[in-house]
Amino acid sequence: MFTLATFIILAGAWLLLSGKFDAFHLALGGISCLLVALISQDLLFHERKKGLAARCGEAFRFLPYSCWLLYQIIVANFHVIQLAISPRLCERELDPHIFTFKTRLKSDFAKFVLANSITLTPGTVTIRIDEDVFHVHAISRKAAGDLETSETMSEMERRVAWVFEGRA
Amino acid sequence: MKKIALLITLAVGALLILAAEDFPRWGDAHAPANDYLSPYYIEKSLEETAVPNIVTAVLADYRGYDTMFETTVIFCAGITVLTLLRRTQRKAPKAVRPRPARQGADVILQSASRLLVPVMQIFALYVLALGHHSPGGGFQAGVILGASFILLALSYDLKTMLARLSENTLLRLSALGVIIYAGIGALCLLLGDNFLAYAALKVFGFSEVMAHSHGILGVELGVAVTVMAIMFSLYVDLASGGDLDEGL
Amino acid sequence: MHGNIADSAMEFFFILSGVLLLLFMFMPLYRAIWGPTVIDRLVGVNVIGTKTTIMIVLIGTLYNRVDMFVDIALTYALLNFIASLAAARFFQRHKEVGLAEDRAGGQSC
Amino acid sequence: MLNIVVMGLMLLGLFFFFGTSVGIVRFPDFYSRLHAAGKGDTLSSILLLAGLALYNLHHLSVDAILVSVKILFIIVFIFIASPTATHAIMDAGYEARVKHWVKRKTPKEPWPGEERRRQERHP
Repeated sequence: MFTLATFIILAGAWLLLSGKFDAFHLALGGISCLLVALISQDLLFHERKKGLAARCGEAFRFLPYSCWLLYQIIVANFHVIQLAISPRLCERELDPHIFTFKTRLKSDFAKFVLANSITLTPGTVTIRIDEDVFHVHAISRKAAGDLETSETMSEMERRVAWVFEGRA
Repeated sequence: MKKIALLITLAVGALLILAAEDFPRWGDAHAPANDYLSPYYIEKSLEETAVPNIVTAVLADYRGYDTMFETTVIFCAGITVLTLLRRTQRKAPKAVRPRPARQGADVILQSASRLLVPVMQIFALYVLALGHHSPGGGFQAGVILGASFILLALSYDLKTMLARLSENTLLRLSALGVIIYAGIGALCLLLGDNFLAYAALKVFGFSEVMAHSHGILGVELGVAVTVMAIMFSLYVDLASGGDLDEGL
Repeated sequence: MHGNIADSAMEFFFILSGVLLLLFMFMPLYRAIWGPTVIDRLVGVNVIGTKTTIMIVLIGTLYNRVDMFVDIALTYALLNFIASLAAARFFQRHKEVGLAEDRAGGQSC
Repeated sequence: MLNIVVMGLMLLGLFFFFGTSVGIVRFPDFYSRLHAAGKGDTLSSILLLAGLALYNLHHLSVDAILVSVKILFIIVFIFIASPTATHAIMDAGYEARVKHWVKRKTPKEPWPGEERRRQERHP
């Protein structure tokens, strides 16, 4: 089942990559996809508990999330450039510190998305994940925002939880 | 003994330098290779092998012997490194280094590699299969395939990766690649033509030109398998210091 | 005629942005060469590697052979990523390598 | 029209890359340099490649679309790989106990460590 899904995804990737639609190359693609789907079937879909339908839902909910993320990335870049170019701001705002927070996300993939989102958004970079404790380096007090302060879940974590666990 | 070896080395070196005198000047536009060989390849390779990428055609068809022994050299070099580096129980145990604490515990790396590795492998096979049309071929595909396994071994620990692809399998694969290459050559010999003369493969129902094309593809597959297996086993041995116990 | 002018303008623009990209790459190169610790060098090299991917696509656009160069760029991006990871893991394991300057600090944070 | 969009995207990408580079050179310690590298590198690569992918579509054909899709592959790859590499490098530094730069609470307090003394020379 999951192997079949892997095969279909890989076949899509092959078609987009190769751009040759004659029988010979399609057959080669079929063989290649089958081979890869067999040797790495447990990679693309690691957690077997969730069904395929739930994953499609995740993919759909990921789209608005990625738009929001893109906006955050742009804000982050302006922030970095401000800090880099203006010396006074650098002097005043720069106050790096490392803090930890505990996440409520369960699955590894959701943690991965949250970690990379933290890295891409203003002023914070994920250093590591220990079980469910995130170690985050923040460049200034302001930038850490509600990741550091909030008691329950920060805004970003709520959004990631909405994407992967379906709760608001 | 050492002096004799040095003398032999010096003598051979001197001979090589003497022989190099007879080479055409570097960059000479009218060297025999530039006057006769290159125009021939450029004009004829497409109609003789149905391979638009001249590099691939020259590499695997006109100079098939060369590439076969290149593959063999890779195989031999890999085996040599393995025999030099590999520690077994009988050899002296190495000084115990503290085990890297973060090994196999990095959720971010694991999730990223789970996403990327299947697509990387598909891309490697694409590079292999479309080596006829775009830059690519056996060596490149082997490197990308090997790199995808290295990525897995980096993000999980070495033992998990070796459970998927054991050392014995790797050694067998590396030999298999050379056998595929030489086997295609020998098949041509059996079918009554010269060694690695792909035209003989037309008995399988291809035209002569397509026989060249498919022969090249088969040969590239052999190269890719060998390069992949040797590259990954080199990584495994170098990263673990030879005992395959723990990686980077 | 108009198309030609636009094309040559774009070509000029691409060459210009390639040159700018190259110039900006010298700043990470400074980090890669004079970076006080090994890991600083790694940061510089990683950034240069990512930008080299873009340079390859840019050169492909200039030569009108993007279809070829894009494969090379993808391969380069993959290998650069894995190289960065491997180097990072290596220094994680060999903590003592090249971090002498920070040990001289002596104080814990 | 298309050309203007392409130029805009690429100039924006170059601008962000410039900011990244300046940040990498000027920030005080390795952690904050990685802030610049992780964010700026990702966005500037995405913008530059998006510009090139769009320009590639100006002779519209199936082949051109496929090539643009391949550039899109590179974009997605960088989007996943760049933060991951940032994280890996930072984790290595954290594991090796590279100290992070801290703000002086009072101006007279000495900078601890070699790296910070260097920063004091070039604030």
